[in-house]
Amino acid sequence: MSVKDREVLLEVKGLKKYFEVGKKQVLKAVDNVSFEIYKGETLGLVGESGCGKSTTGRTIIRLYGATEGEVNYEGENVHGKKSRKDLKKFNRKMQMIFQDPYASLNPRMTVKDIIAEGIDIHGLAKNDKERDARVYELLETVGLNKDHANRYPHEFSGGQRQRIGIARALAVDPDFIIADEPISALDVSIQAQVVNLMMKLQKERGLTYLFIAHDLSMVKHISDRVGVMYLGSMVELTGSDMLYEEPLHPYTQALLSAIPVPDPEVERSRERIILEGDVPSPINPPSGCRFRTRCPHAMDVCAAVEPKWLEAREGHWVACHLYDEEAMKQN
Amino acid sequence: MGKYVLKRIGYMLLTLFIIASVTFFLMKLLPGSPFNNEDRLSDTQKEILLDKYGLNEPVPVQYVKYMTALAQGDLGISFQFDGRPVSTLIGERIGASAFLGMQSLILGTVLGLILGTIAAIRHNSWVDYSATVASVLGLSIPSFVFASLLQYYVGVKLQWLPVAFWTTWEHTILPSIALSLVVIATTSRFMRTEILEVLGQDYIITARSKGLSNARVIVTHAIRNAMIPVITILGPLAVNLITGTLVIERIFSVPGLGQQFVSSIATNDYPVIMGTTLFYSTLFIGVILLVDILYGIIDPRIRISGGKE
Amino acid sequence: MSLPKHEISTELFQPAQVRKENKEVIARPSISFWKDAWIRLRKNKAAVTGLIIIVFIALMAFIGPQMSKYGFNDQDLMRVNLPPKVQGLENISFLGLDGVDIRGMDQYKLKQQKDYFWFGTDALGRDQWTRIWEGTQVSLLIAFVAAILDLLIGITYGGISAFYGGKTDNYMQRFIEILIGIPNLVIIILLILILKPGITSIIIAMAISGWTGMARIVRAQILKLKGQEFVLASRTLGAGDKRLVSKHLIPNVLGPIIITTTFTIPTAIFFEAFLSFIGLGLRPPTASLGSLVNEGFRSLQIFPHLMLIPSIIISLLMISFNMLGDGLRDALDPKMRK
Amino acid sequence: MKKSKLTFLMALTLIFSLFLAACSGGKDEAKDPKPEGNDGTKTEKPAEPQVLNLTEVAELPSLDVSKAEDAASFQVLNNVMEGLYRLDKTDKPVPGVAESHEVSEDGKVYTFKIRKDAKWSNGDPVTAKDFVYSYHRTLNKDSAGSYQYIMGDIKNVNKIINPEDPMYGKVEELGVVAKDDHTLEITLENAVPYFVGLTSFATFYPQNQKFVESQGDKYALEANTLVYNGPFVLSEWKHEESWKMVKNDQYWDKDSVKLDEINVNVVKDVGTDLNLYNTNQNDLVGLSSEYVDQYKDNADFKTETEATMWYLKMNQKNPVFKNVNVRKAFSQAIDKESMVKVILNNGSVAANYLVPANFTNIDGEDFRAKYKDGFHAFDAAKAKSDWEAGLKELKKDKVEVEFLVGDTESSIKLATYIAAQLEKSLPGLKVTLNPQPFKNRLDLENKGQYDFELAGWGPDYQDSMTFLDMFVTDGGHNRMEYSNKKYDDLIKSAKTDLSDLKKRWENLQEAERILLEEDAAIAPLYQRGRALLVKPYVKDVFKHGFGADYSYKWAYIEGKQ
Amino acid sequence: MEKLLELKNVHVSFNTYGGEVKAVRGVNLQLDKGESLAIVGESGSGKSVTSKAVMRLLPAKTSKIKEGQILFEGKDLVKASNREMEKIRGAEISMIFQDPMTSLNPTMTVGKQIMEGLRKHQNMSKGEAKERAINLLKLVGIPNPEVRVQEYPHQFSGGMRQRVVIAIALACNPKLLIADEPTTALDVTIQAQILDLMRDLQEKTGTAIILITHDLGVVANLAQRVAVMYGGTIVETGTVDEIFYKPKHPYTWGLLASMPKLHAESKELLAIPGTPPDLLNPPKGCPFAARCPYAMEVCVEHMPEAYDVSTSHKAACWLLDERAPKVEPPEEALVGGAR
Repeated sequence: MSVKDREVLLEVKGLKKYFEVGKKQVLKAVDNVSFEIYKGETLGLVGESGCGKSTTGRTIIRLYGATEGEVNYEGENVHGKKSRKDLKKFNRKMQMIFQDPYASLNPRMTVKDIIAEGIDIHGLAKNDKERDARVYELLETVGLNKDHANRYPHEFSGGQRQRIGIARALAVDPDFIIADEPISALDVSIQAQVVNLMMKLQKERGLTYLFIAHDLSMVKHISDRVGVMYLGSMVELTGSDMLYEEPLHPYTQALLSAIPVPDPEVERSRERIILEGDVPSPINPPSGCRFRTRCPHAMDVCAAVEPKWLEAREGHWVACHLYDEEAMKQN
Repeated sequence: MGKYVLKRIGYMLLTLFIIASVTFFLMKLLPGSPFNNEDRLSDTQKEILLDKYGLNEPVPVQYVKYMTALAQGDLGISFQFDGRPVSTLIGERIGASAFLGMQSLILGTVLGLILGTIAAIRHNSWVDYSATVASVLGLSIPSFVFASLLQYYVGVKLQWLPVAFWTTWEHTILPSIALSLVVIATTSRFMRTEILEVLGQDYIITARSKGLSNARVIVTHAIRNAMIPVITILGPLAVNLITGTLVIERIFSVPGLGQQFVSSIATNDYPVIMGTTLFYSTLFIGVILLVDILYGIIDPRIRISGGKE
Repeated sequence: MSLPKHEISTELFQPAQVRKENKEVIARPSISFWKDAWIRLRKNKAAVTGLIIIVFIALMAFIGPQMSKYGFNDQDLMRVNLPPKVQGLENISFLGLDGVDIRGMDQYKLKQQKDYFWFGTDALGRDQWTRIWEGTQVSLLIAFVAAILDLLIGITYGGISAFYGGKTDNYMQRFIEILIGIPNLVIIILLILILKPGITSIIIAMAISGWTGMARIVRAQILKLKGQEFVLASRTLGAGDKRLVSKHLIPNVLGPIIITTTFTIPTAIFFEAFLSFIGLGLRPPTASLGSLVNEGFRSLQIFPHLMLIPSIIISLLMISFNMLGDGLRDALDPKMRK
Repeated sequence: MKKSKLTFLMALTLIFSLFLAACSGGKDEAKDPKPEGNDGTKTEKPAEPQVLNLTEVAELPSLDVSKAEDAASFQVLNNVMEGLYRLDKTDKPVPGVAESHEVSEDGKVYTFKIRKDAKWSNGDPVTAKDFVYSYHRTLNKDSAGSYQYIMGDIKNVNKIINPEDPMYGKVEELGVVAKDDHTLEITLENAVPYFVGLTSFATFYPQNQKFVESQGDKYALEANTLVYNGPFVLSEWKHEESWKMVKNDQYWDKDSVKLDEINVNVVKDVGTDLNLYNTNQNDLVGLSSEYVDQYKDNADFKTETEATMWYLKMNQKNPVFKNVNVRKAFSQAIDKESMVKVILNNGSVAANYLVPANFTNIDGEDFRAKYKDGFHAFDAAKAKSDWEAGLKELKKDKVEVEFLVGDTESSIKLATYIAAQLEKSLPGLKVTLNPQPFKNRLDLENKGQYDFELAGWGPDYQDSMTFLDMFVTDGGHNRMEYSNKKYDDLIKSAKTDLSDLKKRWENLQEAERILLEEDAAIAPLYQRGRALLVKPYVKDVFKHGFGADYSYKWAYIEGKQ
Repeated sequence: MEKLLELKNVHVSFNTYGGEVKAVRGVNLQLDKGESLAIVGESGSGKSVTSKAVMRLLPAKTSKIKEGQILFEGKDLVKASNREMEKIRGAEISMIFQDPMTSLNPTMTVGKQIMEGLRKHQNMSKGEAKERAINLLKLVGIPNPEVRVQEYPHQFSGGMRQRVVIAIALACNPKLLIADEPTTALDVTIQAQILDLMRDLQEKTGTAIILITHDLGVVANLAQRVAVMYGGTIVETGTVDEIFYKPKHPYTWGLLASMPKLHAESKELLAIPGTPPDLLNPPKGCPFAARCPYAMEVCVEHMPEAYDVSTSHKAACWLLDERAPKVEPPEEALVGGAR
């Protein structure tokens, strides 16, 4: 599948997001990340907790101001000074689904009001009747019904809440949805419901997703392409099958081998790459390649030079000295 | 940690400066004259006195002078007790107040912690309910009423303990009990909530799963962890005790700072009012700082990483 | 419940008609947060008792004075210091409502009084029934107004501080720290000295020093809420500040605010009593529960009714508010929700 | 259990008091009080410990004779110091440091003979120079003792303390001269009849120059930075807590002094004071009105009448009180008899006059003899008619006034009663109470910022003038814009013309009549009484009408055990 | 094999303000010495409650084991006194919890927390216990154990803490280790480390393990036998191969079908519609009936009993009754390697 010909919807260029966590201490949550998302595709973003994948999502949608870099949506920078009207325009095109089905719905509002919030803000309904009609329609869309409209979030199960969250995002008819770990807090049987729903909606409405998760198997299932993040930077980005079949970055390899597979025989015979130690703190990340402290292939050059973000194979980007001939020579 | 403390001390000085300024100007707004014997003073004598205390100068000049003196640790001279420096007065009185406050704090905290723990362990039993009612009662009986009743029954009727005065340790018992009532009530309520909270924590289940007995789990795991947040209320409590002693001091004739503060208010003794206010504030901020530091020492999570922020 | 397999008829082994909607049916009835909290509160006996007592006392504060023909400042030196005497209960001597004082003398006979004074009379011959309920009125007024002022200032201050965050928050917090650095009692005493003693001054003084607690709670809550996903969600939908505050933040801090308030009110009642004791209370003949306790306090050993009755009312109020507060905390605290 | 506890505590107290006694040693205390009293009232040696336990409501502000200004300090000074004369049981001056005095014919020059055995507690003799030094020190420019004015009868005093006068600060011009060590000559401005009595007042006590100067700033701040010449010495002074007086071995009349020790503890709360009394830790306790009911049947209960008068001061700055009918109405509207009986209940006497009984002239005639019952007694009907007349003149039918009162429990209670009485008798009147702490009340009064006030005055010296000269036009204590030329003239002549004391006496009586009957400038209420409990074993504690409250010089304990 | 633990018809209820929640409704289970059993189920299925019931660690005030027996080496733990339970906990049976961040006392050194159990059960002296603690830390792969034994939990990372928790659990060589979602809170790479460690340790010590999890991957990795729980009941038990390759219960099918397969081509996931039953009012029939695509009238009315599929394999489903129509599992539920 050639992705080159497809239309770029969103372009992230050299995005950085630093947080000040104390005097002169900076947490580099996202450090120089670049990628593109094509119209109609699902880009998965995986990594362990603290790798900056959620921050990336939130920065794209302007919940956080970017420290540096650009986020261009249909060629227009999302960040920088914007009028309220411009912002509202983005708010309609770009929406988000959140992780925690308990915290993402206001416990003091009815489901109807929660879903209708976008309708209210953007004035999408002429009167209450129309508003109700839209809400019921959205409820149907996500597999609930209008009996649920006047209930409060705490009466719903996790999966139902997550669907309400999706309905809320859909209320403004967005083109692009950032799904920030939408299934991590759900039970297995429910995860499939949500993922199926999202895939169905994508098909029906031509949505574009940025799907953030730490569960590589689910990401692989839903995504066209997958980016792997480690400690604030992107280490590998390619088509999801390619990533599984031929992971280039040692971290991706380890990640893939670490995932337990629900197949006893496979598990019995499988050789694992077990990574030593833990993820270092993003406040003082290791010099050079950030993965070098846990990397089985670490070389001298890894400590000295930050690996370049290069296209090692066609459509297969990686940031590792192993695939950088120049760096290998230096070593 | 050191840096953090220094920073806090810096804030403390700034706060004190502002408090000093505010009290100074508040003092200028106070009604009444500072003279002890207004009735019998001639106008000329008043002039002389005003001159003597520098009250004839324009307020900004007085302010600058007061603050300059303050910076050198000079709190001025009392109007009421002619010739006595305010710092000496405070110095003489604080001993009793501090002793009383500390003794009540220790007594109250210990009893409160025990009571709170028992109430929490017997959660929702009659023990818990009666402890709750007792502690709310403790908070709802005005301390002067309680103190008077104690004095009357224990001191006069039973004659177990001295009625008043501040001479031997025996004399300190009744006022301490009277004063510790609020501490017991506050800490026991707080402790109860904290213990209940802690008992719901995972590490308590871990401890149980090791086969430790209930008592042991509570003593070695629950109490210590529950006490850490209790420390935060000890600061304000301690200061409340020292300022709150005034009623108790009055009833038990304790020669303390609270009594003096009240009498300085009654006699418009501005330097003493200001000095005492400042002293109280310093104490207050100091104690809060101390508690924060203590908190850091007791809670290993803060001790190691140095500073909460 | 489960029958032996063979006893189950074969007809039952047919595919069941399961309607699709049924799969999403929620069995429990729909209840809003507040209704749910109310149900929880109602189950808490202590809290309900507290609520009933508070309502009763508040009602009596208004009805009580109407029940007596004497005004709260109607003096008569012919009937001073009468102990309580209640029709019907006068023959049950241990209740102490028989008009006999602690020295065993029937003061009503002695002073030739035919009227019954349910709460007795004071040193100026005033009807304590009227005075105590009017005093309750004043105490409740002070407490409620002080609490409302606390609430308004605290919410505004804490809200602004937390909502805007950053430098604003930093400066506002420094200011609060300074304010907290001055002992409460000292501020109140100084303020009451400057303002004239009276209801207004007490309220102002209490409000000036009391709002910081509320502000801190509101700030902490809003800071916590600000990062909650539902607030973020609203922001991604393009909600403005006004909407965030009114739809998301305020309704969600209401719980802690109500809880704090139920604890503020008794503190205020109590503080007013304390001020009365150190002589910074109200202007007589206006009375509050605190000043009544204080007046009666001196003659505790001889006319105990003068102090005991208002003390009991204060204590009842304190306990009731505390029980109600505890109950509300259980009912409103999301941690307690299942 | 109870008993053993008690014994234990008693033992503890005993040990402790022994310890205290040991600490305060140093001075050679008379272990065996000398038996012979020479006043004839008592000749046997008291067999029991002569210790008197007392309480005081506040710390002593100052024991410096030149600065002392409050009752507690005067009380201590009266017992540890002595002036030329001191007051006896009936407030008659009896010789103190002076053994006798002579008065010149014009009554202006007093020559006092200082007794040779008068000594300071450090052994120095008390000389005439000590008096001169003390007076100079008091009147010095830098000194601003509030009782300077009480020396005003002495020649040049008023000039010396007036900065506008050329003589300002020149204490050497003072009419007090030490003729020799034992002769003191005092020249007066006017021949006032009460001067000898005045020398018993604390401000007139001597001071030991050498000692004062040796102590510098510390003088009179601690028990050991003061030197004494009275019946007792201050042996211990724990600030805000207690002080202790022990018999002065150097005192010239030590044989009359029977008490070995007087312990005074600071107790601010009356309830506590009573509890102490009930546990025998205090031998005398003053009862505030709240406690009178409880103790009036007690065997120890006593009342005393003081010379202090209480009255309503009506500020004529307020047009309402400018009206004489209104003032008269106020004067007659209050049932004072019930008030003293039911509310005060402590020996206070309802008064329709300003000068209390027992102010006698040279011939022993009582000031009250002429107008025994005073003026404008309680008469509700009359009050109402005067009130209506007043309102008519004011063209009002409703009046609201503020009532300035002290903030103590008792004065608030009293004021509440007065206000209710006024409102009851005078229809259309609304009274708002304004309770203020003592100093604020005086400040408001001083600035004329009040409508009417509950005020009191205690005499400074034994002459009705101490009451009457307050209300002259622009007088220092008028502060209510009262002015009556006739009154002013009468007072002025009584002050300056002392040639005919009988006439002066009548003038003063007339002045009081004008003030009260004609002008109803103030509305007298009552002469203050004091209810107290005194242990029956406390004997001969003398109560004084002015100056210090009590003398302990002659007191003793009998029958305690 | 010798029987270590046997649960017979265990019922556990919770009292909430809404009423009685029947969290566990008649669970039968058994475990042999040295065996590892996984209990799989969604949240609320009663798997954690079951395990806590074995340890008798359920809150005494709000919960109750209403009926049934829990036989540990023949002794009924339901009837055991608190004293007896204290002797068993930590020594015979120990437990690991889900969240390593909260399951250690933050104000006590790691060493002390390990030593507590040792001193209680094995009467060790302080020195001995400390030495053993260091050895245990070494055993669970914590570098520098001599130093780290003195440190506080917050000085450890999540993975390291879970190792400490395991060390505590293994301190007294228990016969049974209950691991309640031991890896759920951990990142994938750390999870792999812990799973590795647990397998290693089991081989070394021979301890029986009850693994509670919702992650079928973890089950495949670690368990020998599997029990699938749903709505407070066990719907299917069997060896790991039987459950993964020959599942009989529609819920198990659904569970397997809703997992994406990392190896295989992307197919659509087969989701189980609806939500688990509310145990405040549990259905009187099969708890899964409401969501089951093959539900029959009997399923709604009657709770199915367990049918023996093989000696080791049981499933509680009416479909196994001879009167029921024959149903094949959906294609998506077939785990790749088997066919």
